[in-house]
Amino acid sequence: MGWRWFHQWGSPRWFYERAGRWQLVCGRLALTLLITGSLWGLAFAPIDYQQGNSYRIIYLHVPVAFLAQALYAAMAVCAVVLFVWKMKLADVAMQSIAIMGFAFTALSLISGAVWGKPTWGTYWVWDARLTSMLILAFLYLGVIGLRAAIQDPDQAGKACGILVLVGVVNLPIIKYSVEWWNTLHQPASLKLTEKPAMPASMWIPLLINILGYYVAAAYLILGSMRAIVLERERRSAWVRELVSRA
Amino acid sequence: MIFEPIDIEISKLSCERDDRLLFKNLSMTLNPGQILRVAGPNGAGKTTLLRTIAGLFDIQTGTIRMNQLPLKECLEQILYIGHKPQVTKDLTVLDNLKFLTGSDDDHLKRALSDVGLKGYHDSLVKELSQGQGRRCALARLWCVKAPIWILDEPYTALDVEMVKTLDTRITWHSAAGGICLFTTHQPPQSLKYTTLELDHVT
Amino acid sequence: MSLERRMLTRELKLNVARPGEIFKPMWFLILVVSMLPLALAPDSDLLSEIGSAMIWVATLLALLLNTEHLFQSDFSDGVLEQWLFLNRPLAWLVGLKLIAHWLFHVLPLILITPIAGIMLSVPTDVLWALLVTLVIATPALTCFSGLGAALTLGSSRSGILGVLVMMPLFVPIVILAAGVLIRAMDGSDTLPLLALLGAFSVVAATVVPIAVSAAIRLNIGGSN
Amino acid sequence: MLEFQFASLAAFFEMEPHGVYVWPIYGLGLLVLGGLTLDNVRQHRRAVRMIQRNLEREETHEL
Repeated sequence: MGWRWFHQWGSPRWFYERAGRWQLVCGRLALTLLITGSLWGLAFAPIDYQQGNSYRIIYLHVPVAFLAQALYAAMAVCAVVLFVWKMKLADVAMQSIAIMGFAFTALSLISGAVWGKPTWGTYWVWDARLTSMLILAFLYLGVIGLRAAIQDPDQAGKACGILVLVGVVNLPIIKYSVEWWNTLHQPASLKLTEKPAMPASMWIPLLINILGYYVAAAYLILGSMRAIVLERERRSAWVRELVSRA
Repeated sequence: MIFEPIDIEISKLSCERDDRLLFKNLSMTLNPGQILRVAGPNGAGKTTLLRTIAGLFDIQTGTIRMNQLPLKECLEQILYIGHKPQVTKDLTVLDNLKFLTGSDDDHLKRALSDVGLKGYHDSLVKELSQGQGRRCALARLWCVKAPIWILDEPYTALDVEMVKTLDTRITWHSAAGGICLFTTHQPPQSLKYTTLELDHVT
Repeated sequence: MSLERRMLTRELKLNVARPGEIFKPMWFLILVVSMLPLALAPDSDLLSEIGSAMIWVATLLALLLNTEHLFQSDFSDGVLEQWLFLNRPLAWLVGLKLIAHWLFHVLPLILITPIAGIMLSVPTDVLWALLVTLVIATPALTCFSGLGAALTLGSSRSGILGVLVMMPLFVPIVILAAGVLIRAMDGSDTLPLLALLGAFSVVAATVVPIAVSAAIRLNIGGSN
Repeated sequence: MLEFQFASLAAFFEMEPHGVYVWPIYGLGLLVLGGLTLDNVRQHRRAVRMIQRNLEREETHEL
């Protein structure tokens, strides 16, 4: 019964048309959430009595760091879908996610470093979480670089898929080894399983922003996927028709 | 030596490469003893077709079966010789063949004298001329027991005499019940074969 | 002669024919190690403290440079595609190739690390620990860098991309090896960490060849 | 709960003493999100233009 739904995802045309609408919804939602969350976090959330105003960076840093890690997992899911069901759209998603993932990883590294300066007095320490984030950035870069080096898009997609799968198996090992190597970082400020220690006026905007960045990532990924689908399907009849109508 | 009867059944094979449709709904059956020349202009997909039948390219749509079995299970029945040299320059002629065929020295030396490389078994491949290197690669036809031969441009860089020797070898192979697929731009004179024109497939 | 023996004999003969491929990484290792005192200071206390870590990193780099073109010549000669007709799983053949590579290229590299150790006045017991970690960890390193080599096989302008792509995956191995060296320096028990490293190598050696074979098949399917 | 935490708008932008750290990061965040959005639009437009050019070329070819 689910097969028709599944086959639709295999159709680039179906995706291209729907994704345009989803993108619109995601874009508006993300804009609303991010403006609300960021303004709230910057202007209305109470000041942290230990860190002062510099803590307001978490309203960007924490969501972006979450995303950076989640996107790698998403990429691995795409790789599995690509290999098991040979769905070309999964490869397109992998290509988009790699770029977005790297952008968010870099953003989380930079925001973390800048937050570190007033908080710990240094931009960079070799602690576990910073280090594993840096390695995550290298993993994303590898996927992007590998795709750029191989001309044929199908082949590049499969090669990246292999790399992503090997990477995702290694990711927990890397994380544990880096943690074992160094555990100086303060414990996570927001855990999904337990009630955060922050007052509600602090964590509600954070939650809004986390949601906002996730939706923004969806918006960006859909947009980039649409462009890639159009380029890859340039010879197909539906793309020609679509372009000549425009 | 007579081969067990083997046939290749190709049905509805289509292939697209770099956005170009190379062949579409190609169906044919190759029977024991058949010699098939795949012909067509440059870029018609001759190499792609041969490599697909050899299992080197994934089948995009359609099926290929050998004796009713899927292609992947029958790869050891195939001898494929492509454009690339298929020999390692830094090894001797004999070592190259020994690795690829697993035959013993006497057998290989006999094969080498059949292709006119008698006494060359100890030479490194890089010391040979281009034509001799090609002969070395083709020497596998004289010592492998695979019933299906897939030869991409086997006549390139061969002199008249070697062309004749190769024709004879292919004829024997066919007489023993083997199948041979090949491509060439110089149609061999002394060989009876059927032709598949790739441009007329669609 | 069995295919496995044929494969290993072929590798042996190839390496005899190209001895430079074995010596270049050794040369590189010794060069890097001799650059360190020049860049730092000829102070032997300082050198002996960081020497073992330095040798480890230098060996890692030498190994990577050496493994980068593991399949390249067989691929461009068209010998690699003949592997598919050899009546054995491709992953098994890849595993044999990796074993041969480790025996003929990596092991000689490890065997000259004592010379590097003497140059950097590394204490003898640390040197032993260094040798043991290298022997235990290099199979995993070889497998991963082999994967990098296989993934970038089809692209002509890949450069050292294969190395760059695989580098993050080396992190756990480097960390564990560093742990062994630190413990060896204080004289505490290194066995648990060595066992962990060994487990890593065993798992890598069984799983990675499958990924390598997928990458090779992919590149054969893409070349004309 | 929703109480403006700063004495004045100027103090908000000043964000004593960490404004120099906080504001550039939010600026960078905006730049990244905006840049990626623009890049998507640009890439999409480029794809459309390329396909249009191909179509035109084919038409002239047929004539």
